Amino acid sequence: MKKISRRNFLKAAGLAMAAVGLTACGSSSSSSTAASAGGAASAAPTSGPKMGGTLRFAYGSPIATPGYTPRASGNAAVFYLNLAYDNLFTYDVDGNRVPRLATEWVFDEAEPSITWTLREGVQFADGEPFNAEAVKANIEEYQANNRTEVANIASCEVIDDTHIKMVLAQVNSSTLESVGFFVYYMSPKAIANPSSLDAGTCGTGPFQLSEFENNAYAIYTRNDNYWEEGKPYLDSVEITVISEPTTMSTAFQAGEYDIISVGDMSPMIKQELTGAGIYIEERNTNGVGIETVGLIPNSAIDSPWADARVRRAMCYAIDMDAINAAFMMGTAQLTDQWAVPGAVTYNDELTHFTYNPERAKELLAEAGYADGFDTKINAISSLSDMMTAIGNMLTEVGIRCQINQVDAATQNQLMLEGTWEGLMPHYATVSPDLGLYMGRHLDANGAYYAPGIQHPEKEMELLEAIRGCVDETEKHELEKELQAAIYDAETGSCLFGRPLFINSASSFKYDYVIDDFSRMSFSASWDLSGCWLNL
Amino acid sequence: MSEKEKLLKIQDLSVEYDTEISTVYAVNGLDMELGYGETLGLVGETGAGKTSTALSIIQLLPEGIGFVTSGSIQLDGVDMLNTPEETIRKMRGSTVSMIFQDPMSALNPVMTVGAQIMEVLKIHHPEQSRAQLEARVDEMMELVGIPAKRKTEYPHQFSGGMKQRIVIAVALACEPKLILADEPTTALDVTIQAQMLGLINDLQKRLNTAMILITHDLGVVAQTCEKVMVMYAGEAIEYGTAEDIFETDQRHPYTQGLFNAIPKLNEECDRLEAIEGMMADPTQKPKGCRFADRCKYATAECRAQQPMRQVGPTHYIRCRLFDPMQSAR
Amino acid sequence: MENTKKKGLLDRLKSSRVLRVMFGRKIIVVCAVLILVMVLVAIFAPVIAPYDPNKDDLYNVLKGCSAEHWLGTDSNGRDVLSRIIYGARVSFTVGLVAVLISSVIGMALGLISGVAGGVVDSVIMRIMDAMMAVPMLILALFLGAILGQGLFNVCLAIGISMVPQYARITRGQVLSVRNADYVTAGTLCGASRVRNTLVHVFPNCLSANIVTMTASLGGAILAEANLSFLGMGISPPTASWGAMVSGGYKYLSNQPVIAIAPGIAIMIVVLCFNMCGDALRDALDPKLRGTLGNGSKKRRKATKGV
Amino acid sequence: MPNLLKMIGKRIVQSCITILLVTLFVFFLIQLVPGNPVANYLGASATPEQIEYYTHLYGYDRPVIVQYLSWIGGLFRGTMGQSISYQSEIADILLPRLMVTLSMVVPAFIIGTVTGVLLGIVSALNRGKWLDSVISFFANIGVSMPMFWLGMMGMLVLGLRLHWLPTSGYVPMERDFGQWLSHMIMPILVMSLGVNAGFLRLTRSSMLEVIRQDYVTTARAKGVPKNAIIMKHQLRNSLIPIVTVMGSRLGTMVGSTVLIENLFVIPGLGSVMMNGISSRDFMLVANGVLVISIFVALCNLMVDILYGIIDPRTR
Repeated sequence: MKKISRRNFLKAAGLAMAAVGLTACGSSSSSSTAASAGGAASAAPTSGPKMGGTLRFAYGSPIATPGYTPRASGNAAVFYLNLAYDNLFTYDVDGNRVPRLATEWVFDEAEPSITWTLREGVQFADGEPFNAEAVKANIEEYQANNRTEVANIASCEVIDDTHIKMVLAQVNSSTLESVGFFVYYMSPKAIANPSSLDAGTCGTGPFQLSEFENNAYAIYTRNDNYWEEGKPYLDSVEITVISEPTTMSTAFQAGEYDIISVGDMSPMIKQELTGAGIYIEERNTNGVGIETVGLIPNSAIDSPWADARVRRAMCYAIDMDAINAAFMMGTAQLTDQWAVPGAVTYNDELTHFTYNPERAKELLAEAGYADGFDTKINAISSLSDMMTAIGNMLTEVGIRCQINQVDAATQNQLMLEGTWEGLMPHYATVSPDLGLYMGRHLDANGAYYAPGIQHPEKEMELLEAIRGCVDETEKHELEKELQAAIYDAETGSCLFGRPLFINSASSFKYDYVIDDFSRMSFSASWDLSGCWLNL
Repeated sequence: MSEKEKLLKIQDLSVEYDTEISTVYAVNGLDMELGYGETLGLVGETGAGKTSTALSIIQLLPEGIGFVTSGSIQLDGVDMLNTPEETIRKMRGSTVSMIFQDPMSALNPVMTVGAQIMEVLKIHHPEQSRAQLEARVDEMMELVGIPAKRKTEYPHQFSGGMKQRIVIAVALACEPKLILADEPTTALDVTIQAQMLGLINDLQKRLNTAMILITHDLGVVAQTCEKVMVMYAGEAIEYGTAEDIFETDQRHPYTQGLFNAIPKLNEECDRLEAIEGMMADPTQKPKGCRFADRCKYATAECRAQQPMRQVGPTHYIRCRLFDPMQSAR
Repeated sequence: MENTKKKGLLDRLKSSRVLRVMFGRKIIVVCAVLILVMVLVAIFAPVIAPYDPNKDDLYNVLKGCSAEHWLGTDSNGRDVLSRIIYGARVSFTVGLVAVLISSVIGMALGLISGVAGGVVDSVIMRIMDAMMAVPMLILALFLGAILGQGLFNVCLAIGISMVPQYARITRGQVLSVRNADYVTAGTLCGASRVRNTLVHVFPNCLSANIVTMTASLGGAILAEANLSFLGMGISPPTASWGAMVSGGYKYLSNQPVIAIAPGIAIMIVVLCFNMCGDALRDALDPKLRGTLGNGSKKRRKATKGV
Repeated sequence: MPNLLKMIGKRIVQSCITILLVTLFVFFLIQLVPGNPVANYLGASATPEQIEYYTHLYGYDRPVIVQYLSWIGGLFRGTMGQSISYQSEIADILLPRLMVTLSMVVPAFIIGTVTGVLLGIVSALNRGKWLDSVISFFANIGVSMPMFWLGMMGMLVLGLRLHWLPTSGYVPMERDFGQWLSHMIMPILVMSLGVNAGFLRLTRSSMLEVIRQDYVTTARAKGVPKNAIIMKHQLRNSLIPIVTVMGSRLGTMVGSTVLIENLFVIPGLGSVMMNGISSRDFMLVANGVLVISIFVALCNLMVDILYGIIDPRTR
């Protein structure tokens, strides 16, 4: 899972999908609004779905291996994988688990194990049956590829065709999601012959890959073996990879695509598309699998940033309203902790940070930096304008920032090794399971940023407690406690610096594209099985 | 001689060059006459206006830069300055042709030599068949002493002397009435020079072609020319038959200077006598004798315009030292 | 002749054929004046620019052209005109420094190669060949990735990628003068090889290199823009024209002026450098002498003449 | 002719040495680029074990010289190695993309060269007149614009405002030729403009230089008509310096595809190189540079042959 939910390299990768939500209209609750869809789009068509047609889809992120799923990584992959493959369960718009290839599952804390009941009558695209043996083969394939999602599975026991038990190495409340959501099942025949998956797919999804040019385009055609009756409606889907949002929006407006989806679309473009009136923005508001962008100081190396007061000073010095107004047309949803406001893990009782440069100066003086200090902001080019503005704000209070523009790969290297100097953009998946998502960053052994921050005892103890806790309510309380320990404006350790805003991935489509957004959930990826063209 | 018999008649010719930064007065009020079959040596140092004179005769002054600003040129009865370009073009190569100084660059490097001879024939004898023309090419090549089978070769495959032979073949192919030979031997080494002059002279006699031989080498002139004109800074300063120039004690001080600069084997001489000073600034309009600045006989009188004075029956000098009356021998 | 010695430097420059030829053409004068104006603008940017180029105004972003902001404001609410004015500094710096780096290294390598000959020559020239086999932009991209961002690093990346052309030109010139009489004469007089190279050979390589330098000023400015477009340019917030164009690309459909204006600035500067470079080449090239007659003045004579 | 063959042989040997040097150069230089291909591929959440596993899988843990030798060895066995970011054999990635790039570069080059040479001739023949000034002015502007900026302006005007052409994207020729063409017109025109302006200036100055050559005067002295002088004497000689720079111009064009392909979203060599650099896929980049330098060497070879045909002196 680590792989999947982590943003990997380029700008778009992550967010593209992430979140369909939340963004542009600033809907404030994470799970109350129905999934997707601005007005007309969700208005039920008067007649039934029309069969056939080709959907021209411009997508922001490429995938290297659309066929062999254990090698697919990054949020972007979820979009491609959903077209051709299925997972055991998915999340609905409210964040609830919904059966897909599994109809039921039982988590046994005592053993510990998970037992799955599989859907009957499902066939892979090559006609192979989907059964417990197939699941076992896939889990083992993932393990052979060193995937962390399946690392906690000690063994798989096939009970019968439709039942399989996975024995876990240790109790971990996150394993259910890892295995149920992040493993995509390939035909055992294809696994035996992996080269067949180099430029093709063989899964149970609504479409299968028929033509593929890495980082350029992918053409999916209808899977006649698809298990949901009558679906999919489309004959084919042509996906064109366009990583530059301007180019994409330009082409979209010129009518070259029916629907587009990109991670870091500029608010200006969004406003333009929204303003045009003929395009419909799709957004997901369930808050599952979305990402925040923040600014994380390196507190592990000896520098002013090792002092929590300095980190808090930084949080006070940033005027997020101004940033929002300038860079997101005031439409971004803001947050100040590891959650979307309103989410079950969001702690509304802690002291929030406000824009207060005087307080920032006081804190700096307390920490012994009354005259300020020099530091850096490492930014990739897509964020450099915003980082420049933030740098100016920090410089105002005495944290004199120099912008160090690095490319994505260098940034990746820096966060992996924890050797960045000063501040760096921080991408955090803020799905509710803090043990899983924050753990990756907070755990001293966590891969992401972990070597660059301190690991205070209090936070570490809370993290362990959350991981071992299976009771949902109790877990949420612990999670809120952890939020306060880190994000409280008076006492917090501010290990992750300042979360700035929730990333605003967006899709826009023409009104003739109609979809029920089947499986619209994590990272805004739905499978297009319910999509049709009202032409 | 009556007007009719003259092949070339130049009167009061002036040529100017406009460059980016100044105007150069290359030829100033030049008069010249040449009969059919005659050979004239045009002598002078670099920049004296010899080449400009030749180029204005064939009307090939550099376009947009060199202009004839006054005078007239009659060639074979045609007024070269007031005749349509097309007519003049047809005269080039057939009535008048030119041999350039540097055979290395005078031939198109990407055409075979045969084709280059053929080209001039084809233009002026379009009525002839290909075979006839080919035969003529062969003939011309043999005439200048190159085996005809080498006509398919390119210029770079020939030595300098051979190239000049080809240039001569091109110039003579249509048997023109006048050849303008612009220092045809300067770029060649001495042994070949003599050969080449012999060849030109020989062919010229055979075809009864008139020639203007431009050179700064008095020896060459003595060898080949019947008439000599010495030019200095755009003006003719001395004009006469070869004997007038070579076998006389009446010489323009400049001409005398030229002679003094030739080493003589029979005289003890430590050092050659060079002409002091530099040539007059060509960007200034002439006033008076242009040689005055360098002339040891110069007086204030020399600053006035000097006319050509006849000092012998066929001998003219532009210098106040010579009294025209006195010369009537 | 003697008079020239008494004339001041300015007079000699005026009488210098090269300059007179160059500035004999009005368009070149215009270009030179434009360059001069831009250089002055760059130097006096703090005086001229209406605003601080790096001053944010986050509540006033992406405004179109107005009386306060002639070219509008950018994504951070900064004044586009002021940034263009300051951007001239970056462009000229990159142009000059990159050209200086490339010409110094290139000429040194060319001299060594040409004078030393033999193995040294082969090694240097093979390396230059290898560098030339990789398109300049890709080479610069490569070097940019290694060196990282920042003004000097960008200059260095561009400079190094342009080294081979100078090395080749210089070597060619060295070879053509190496055996000239005056060089041989120097050797015969007992001048050391180094001295001989510097005193006799080197000056003869200069004119060809100066032409290349003038021409590649524009090239270096374009290269900086290209690198910026590919995200390997100068770090923000420094105003650079290339970065402004690529930053403005995001707003192409609504506020095209943000991308158009710096692009035009690049075009004008590069155009001026190219024109002057061409004119300088023509003026220095003895083979081209006389082809650029200002015929217009004397057209009347032409009619009479022909 | 045997001379020509000999010269070609010599050139091939020289090119091979150059290409070998390029590979050496690139391979070792690229190690200096900060960043790690495996970490990039796996994303920052990778565990040290995963990184180790993939580093070993791709052989990045071997000494650089061993990696280099095994790469070169692989080339002789017909494999370019595995791309980590594309997860496939590199030849399978690069060759189709090279074709895409060539389908853009070659027409652009031909259009640019032909129009450039023609306009250069027109300009030279009218030198000093208004037509010359107009042509020269536009040629100078053409070489002074940043290519990507020109592309943007094209997108803005032809795509966004006038809707005459698609703004970006690529459709394979074999799928739909009309679509391919409509997507390629703008990139091809933008690329050809740079070449066009360059060749125009070169042709003009080359023509002007040839005009003053003695052999042209000789031809005029022969009475050759003006048009024949232009066609038979001037043009062919003027072409010599033009042919000389063709190879390097083509190389420069291939380089500038990095810009154009990124701007217009064309899956060619330039965009794959850019992806390779940004994902630190060193093997991909090294092979990309190799392909480009081989292409450039081939172009230069063709130029040499063409040169031999046009200029008999080199035969």
